[in-house]
Amino acid sequence: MAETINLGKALNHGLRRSLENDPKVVIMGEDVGKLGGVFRITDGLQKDFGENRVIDTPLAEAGIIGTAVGLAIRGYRPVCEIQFDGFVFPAYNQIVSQVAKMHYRSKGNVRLPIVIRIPFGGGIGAVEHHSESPEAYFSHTPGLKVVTCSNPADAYAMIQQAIASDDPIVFFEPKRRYWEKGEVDLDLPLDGAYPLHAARTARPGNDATLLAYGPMVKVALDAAAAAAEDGRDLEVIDLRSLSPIDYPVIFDSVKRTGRAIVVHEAPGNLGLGSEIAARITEECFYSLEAPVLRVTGYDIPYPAARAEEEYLPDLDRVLDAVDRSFGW
Amino acid sequence: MAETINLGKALNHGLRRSLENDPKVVIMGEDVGKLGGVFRITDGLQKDFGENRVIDTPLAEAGIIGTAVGLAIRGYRPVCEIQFDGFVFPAYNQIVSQVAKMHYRSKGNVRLPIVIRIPFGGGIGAVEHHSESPEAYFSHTPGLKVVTCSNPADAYAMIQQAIASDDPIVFFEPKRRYWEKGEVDLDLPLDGAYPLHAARTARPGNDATLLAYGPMVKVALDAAAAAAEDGRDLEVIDLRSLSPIDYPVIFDSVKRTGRAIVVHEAPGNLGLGSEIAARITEECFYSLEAPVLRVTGYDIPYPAARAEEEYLPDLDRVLDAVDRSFGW
Amino acid sequence: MAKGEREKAGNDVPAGGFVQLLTPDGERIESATTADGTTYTVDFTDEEYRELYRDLVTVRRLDAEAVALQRQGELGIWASLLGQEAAQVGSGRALRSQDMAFPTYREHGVLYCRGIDPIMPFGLFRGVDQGGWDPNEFRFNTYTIVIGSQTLHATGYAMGITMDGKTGSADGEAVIAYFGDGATSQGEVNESFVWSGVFNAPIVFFCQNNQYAISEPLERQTRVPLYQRAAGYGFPGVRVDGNDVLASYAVTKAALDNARNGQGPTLIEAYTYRMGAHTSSDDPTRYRISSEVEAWKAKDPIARLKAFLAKQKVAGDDFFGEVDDTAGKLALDLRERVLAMPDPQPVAMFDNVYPNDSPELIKQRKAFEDYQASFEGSGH
Amino acid sequence: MAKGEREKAGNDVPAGGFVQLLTPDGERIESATTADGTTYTVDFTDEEYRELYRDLVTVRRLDAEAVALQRQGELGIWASLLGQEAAQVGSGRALRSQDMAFPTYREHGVLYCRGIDPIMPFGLFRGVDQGGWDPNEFRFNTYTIVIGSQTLHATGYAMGITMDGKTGSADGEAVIAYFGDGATSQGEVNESFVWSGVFNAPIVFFCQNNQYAISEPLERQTRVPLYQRAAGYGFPGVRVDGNDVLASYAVTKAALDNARNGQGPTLIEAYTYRMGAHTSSDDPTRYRISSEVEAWKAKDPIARLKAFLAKQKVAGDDFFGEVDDTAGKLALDLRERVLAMPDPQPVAMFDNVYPNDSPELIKQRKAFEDYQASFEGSGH
Ligand SMILES: Cc1ncc(C[n+]2csc(CCOP(=O)(O)OP(=O)(O)O)c2C)c(N)n1
Ligand SMILES: Cc1ncc(C[n+]2csc(CCOP(=O)(O)OP(=O)(O)O)c2C)c(N)n1
Ligand SMILES: [Mg+2]
Ligand SMILES: [Mg+2]
Repeated sequence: MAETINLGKALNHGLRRSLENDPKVVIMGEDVGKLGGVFRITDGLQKDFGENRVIDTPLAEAGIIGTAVGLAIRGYRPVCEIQFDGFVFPAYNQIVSQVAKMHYRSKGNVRLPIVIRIPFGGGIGAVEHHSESPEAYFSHTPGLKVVTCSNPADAYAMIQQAIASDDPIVFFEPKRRYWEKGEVDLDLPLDGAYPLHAARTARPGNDATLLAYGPMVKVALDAAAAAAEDGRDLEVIDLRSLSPIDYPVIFDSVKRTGRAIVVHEAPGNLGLGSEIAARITEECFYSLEAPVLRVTGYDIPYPAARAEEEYLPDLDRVLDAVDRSFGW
Repeated sequence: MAETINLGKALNHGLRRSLENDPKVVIMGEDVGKLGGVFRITDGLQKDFGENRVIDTPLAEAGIIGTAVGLAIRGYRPVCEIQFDGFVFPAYNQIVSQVAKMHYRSKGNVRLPIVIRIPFGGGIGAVEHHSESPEAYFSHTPGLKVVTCSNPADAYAMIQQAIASDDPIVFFEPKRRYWEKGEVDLDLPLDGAYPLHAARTARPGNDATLLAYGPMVKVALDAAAAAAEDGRDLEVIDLRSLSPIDYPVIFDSVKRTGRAIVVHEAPGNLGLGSEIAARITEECFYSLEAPVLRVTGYDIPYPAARAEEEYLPDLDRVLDAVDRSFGW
Repeated sequence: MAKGEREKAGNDVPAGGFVQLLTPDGERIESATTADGTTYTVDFTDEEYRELYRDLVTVRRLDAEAVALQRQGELGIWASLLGQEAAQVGSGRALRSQDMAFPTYREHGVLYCRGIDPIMPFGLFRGVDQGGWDPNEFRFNTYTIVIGSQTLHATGYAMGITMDGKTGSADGEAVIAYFGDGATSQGEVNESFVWSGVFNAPIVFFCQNNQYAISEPLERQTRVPLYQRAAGYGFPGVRVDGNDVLASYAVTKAALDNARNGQGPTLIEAYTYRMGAHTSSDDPTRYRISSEVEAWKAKDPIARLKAFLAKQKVAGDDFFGEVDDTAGKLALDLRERVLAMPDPQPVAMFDNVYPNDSPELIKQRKAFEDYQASFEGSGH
Repeated sequence: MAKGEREKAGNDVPAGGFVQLLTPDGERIESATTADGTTYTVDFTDEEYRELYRDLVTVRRLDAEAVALQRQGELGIWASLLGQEAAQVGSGRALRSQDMAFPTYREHGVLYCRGIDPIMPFGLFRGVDQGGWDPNEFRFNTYTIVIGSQTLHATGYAMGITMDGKTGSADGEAVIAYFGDGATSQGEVNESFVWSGVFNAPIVFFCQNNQYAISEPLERQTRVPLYQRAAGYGFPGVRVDGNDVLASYAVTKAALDNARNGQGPTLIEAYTYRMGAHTSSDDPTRYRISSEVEAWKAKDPIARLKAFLAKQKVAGDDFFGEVDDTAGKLALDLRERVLAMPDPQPVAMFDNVYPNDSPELIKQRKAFEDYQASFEGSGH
């Protein structure tokens, strides 16, 4: 049954199906129960699955992740909601030193099939701590996998795949895209779904490769559409998985196009673009017509809402980078 | 008065001088008082400056950094010791969302001249959490500055400069070099000291550029010495400042040599090498004879002590990368 | 803990009681004595009573204006203090000029009592800045959004007071740290209790238990009254009727005086209710029933003081009318000034990242300016 | 809280008292009743008394062997339990097979009582691995080094017990979380108190207050007894003589039974002393005086049980000698097996990063193997 729903609702459907399919799946977080989460991603789930499956927790992120670890040792599959990107840090110790390391420490004896859902990124006019892009902190951490979705169909499949995976996964949700709609096949069998850790060519092209993820995929696609009017045929790759990154797809593309531009909201310095640029250069050295360019947030704290439009990568900045690449 | 002392003692002297010069400087942390710290870096300081200047704190890293913020608002200059790299994460929330952002948030009204000292890196045969290299987590964070020293003279000057700076600074100490000796001018006036955020050419050379910091500078210098026997003249740059990075020095060098290899212990994926490689490629695109190569820790949790020798970059791995660069 | 001197607790009194000096129907209780033998009272002049009333009305009126501004799209978000005026004005007025306050994002009433221009936090909520001011100038820290973090800052600041030798006398300095019931679950808040106990810090922890953390009722944070948390850290905890401005004042003043005198920390639980939404983004009808809100309306902090003033003939309709008018004018003035707040210059986002700036950032700022300039005249 | 039934506390009793059933000189106290009216006692057969003695001697002997191995360079580090045997054996033996334990890095005695091969943690301390085993097989989690983190894992696990419907009867399951006095300052530990109270989790918090966190004495963590922390979170706290194996057993057993019966959490403070260094890397002479250590020697947990057994003629020199011999043999066997532990294959460091591995890591592993192979035959 294909339905046109928004990304937030797609996540809600995905969570619901995971709760239905596996009695060990539990959702936990602040306000996820009666309220259904501040973004309503868990709307209606506590009502239908009860307080033991959808747990309103005390206001403590370390507690959410730390108890999720214990629940996972007990055999549960916790799906933890962090209310906003900037509020994940009280849990950072548990995530980096426990969630990421317990499988390694225990020689594989302990599996922690924990999903940490984090609405991330800006563009919603919010106050401090509500618009950050902390993905690099997690991608840099061995033992964690990191994914993000850019559209409703992916959101629906990927959240279920993440929950079904035995790896601990940080699942970044592009909060400003929660309300964007797309067609979703709600009957899609998980086996048939596109692999969780595979990148996807969102738009094929031959002249340059745009690499984006989460909220920036739309920006990249818009830029590619605009460039097409100028006769430039840009390929857009939606990374989907931020750790591991699906490099073969990237290298294939860049070897064809000779140019790559990475787009993300996070500060450029040590953002994902830096690793991707370094890897592309290592693997495609003789194919590159220009250095890999990056269009990113600046190396400043996320600014006040009324300045965010200038902070966030947009179509113009992407096209500017494309121009620079061609002009190299 | 020049003395030959080890790096740990140099830090101790530097801290002492800072305590002497400014009554607002306070040292705080676990076991920093009577014990003088588990590495004895604060040895004797509580005895000489009293319990109000050198404070044994409760066992809580968030508490250490959070109260340091309050002390800084009150006009103090706290120097916080985190006992080991892997124990900084309970304080991560305070560091990333408060220490890094309060100056920005307050439009410059609040200065937080806080130094966070972290012994980092491996090579000492320790158990889990005692050998990590978390510098990228901090370098990626706007609002923080990050430095590290590689030798006693730098240790002595840089710790004083960091304390004197109004910027919040994460100061990484190469713990396995604590016992390595070097000559230190204890009378060195701070004004005359090499700038805190400047990189330094540790060994000039023409054929390729090795970029290293902290504990890996010695490895890079050893590699350069070995390469010299094979007729290869390697330049070694000690980065010293990890945020900001002193790029002009790097670019000058790489434009001359055409080859660069970054060496660090932290996992390669999104380690500092990735940003440095990306930047070098952007700035020196037409000078590069080969992609910037990286010799780093693997993308795994720090392994058991008896495997660390194979995990850590060493002379052979650096020379192997040099060979690969020349063979590109 | 006893509710005033009354033998039996009314149904407005929570199990375990609280300190109350003014009942919901405006009856003045002479003094209230807690289980540990501490007696609280206030001794206000008529003028002082009236000024408290003015404060309450004013902060509610300004808050209402902010709610309206938000609804009209002039603020990105607003966290209303509706219902918590007495807790904020009572504690805020108990502060002495040398004391230092660490607020959350909801302490507009305390801010007002500190004599600070009420427009100050509007930069944050309008999105033109992040609310920055000089904490030391106003002795009022910037708003803190990450739940609980400010309690550690407050503790460190209080440690600094001790280190400066500024406690131990009636002129000593003290700190007050504000936080909510939800915040009591955060590790950092509990660490601030640990530290304050160990260092005997001159601090008052002022917890406004407004019964909710967004949608979550108090039971999600604790199964015993919050004020009882303090004993396990070695300092006293006291619960006060947070809708009673007199009791809130008395309890806070006593705790601050203890702190400034070198007697260390106190935890105050101000038992109150968030009458509005958590913030303008919230829809409380999803998680609480209107009868609960109605019940709390009957305990309104302003109505009871008004009833008391009227009964005691301390003030009459003239005064009440004048207060409303003056508050209304203040609110309109505030509105105008909020609307006039200039949008930030985009390039200013590069300012103040570091006290000493950074060459990398200077380069980025320059590139940004060049890029912006490239659009000039292009109609962009 | 009373010390047994004795009217006056001896000078071995901390202010506030503790539950004691066996005095330092081996005098058996029939039962001990705490201030809240709970009475603790034990009813052991002679054989059970003897086996407790054997446990104490054995875990001390194995620990001593580990200390020796470390000194000889065979271990990277060792965290000795010397002095804490009674707290660990008492609580460890109180666990039922279905219960789950979450240790720190020092619970070798508890591990032994769970029937686990004592060699298990040596992988960690020798540096050949990170001490990994299957927590569910042994109902004993891996050692946790980051202070306090395991208390949240234990709480979550205990929540899972409730969700599985495995509480509410005498056969229910319970969790025990171990941690030290220093750990009580960590935010995460206090959060585990919050959660356990709110969810009425079937958990026993077992704090071994060995008076030190490395060099820092208890006063750096609290100014009131630690067991008092519990009340503020809504569950009971009790202090027990941690050098008394009988009392440690009785108090832990009662708390575990309460938990398994659905009565929620308990905090136990086992008042004891770290007789040795913090770890083999530590030099305690820098921060504590020998007279303090001497005073605690007089409260030795093993000597008192031995004195009791001898006085009661439950055991004699034959038995004591046999226990020593058997423990000694176990220790030598342990030593041999530790020395025989193979070093890890370097390439194994790439294993178990993820349950599902990662293509990037597979590539790195391959490159590593190729690189290693390139040295083969090169004499490297
Ligand atoms: C660390 C953190 N987690 C989550 C949030 C999101 N959040 C904002 S306010 C709030 C509830 C706070 O409740 P309480 O402490 O009772 O204060 P109140 O808003 O009721 O005044 C939450 C969960 C946050 N700001 N910080
Ligand atoms: C988060 C963290 N900070 C610091 C350390 C270093 N450290 C190891 S043990 C210890 C003291 C622990 O004291 P306590 O909790 O009393 O346990 P004990 O060692 O006395 O059994 C410290 C500070 C750590 N392991 N984890
Ligand atoms: Mg609240
Ligand atoms: Mg201890």
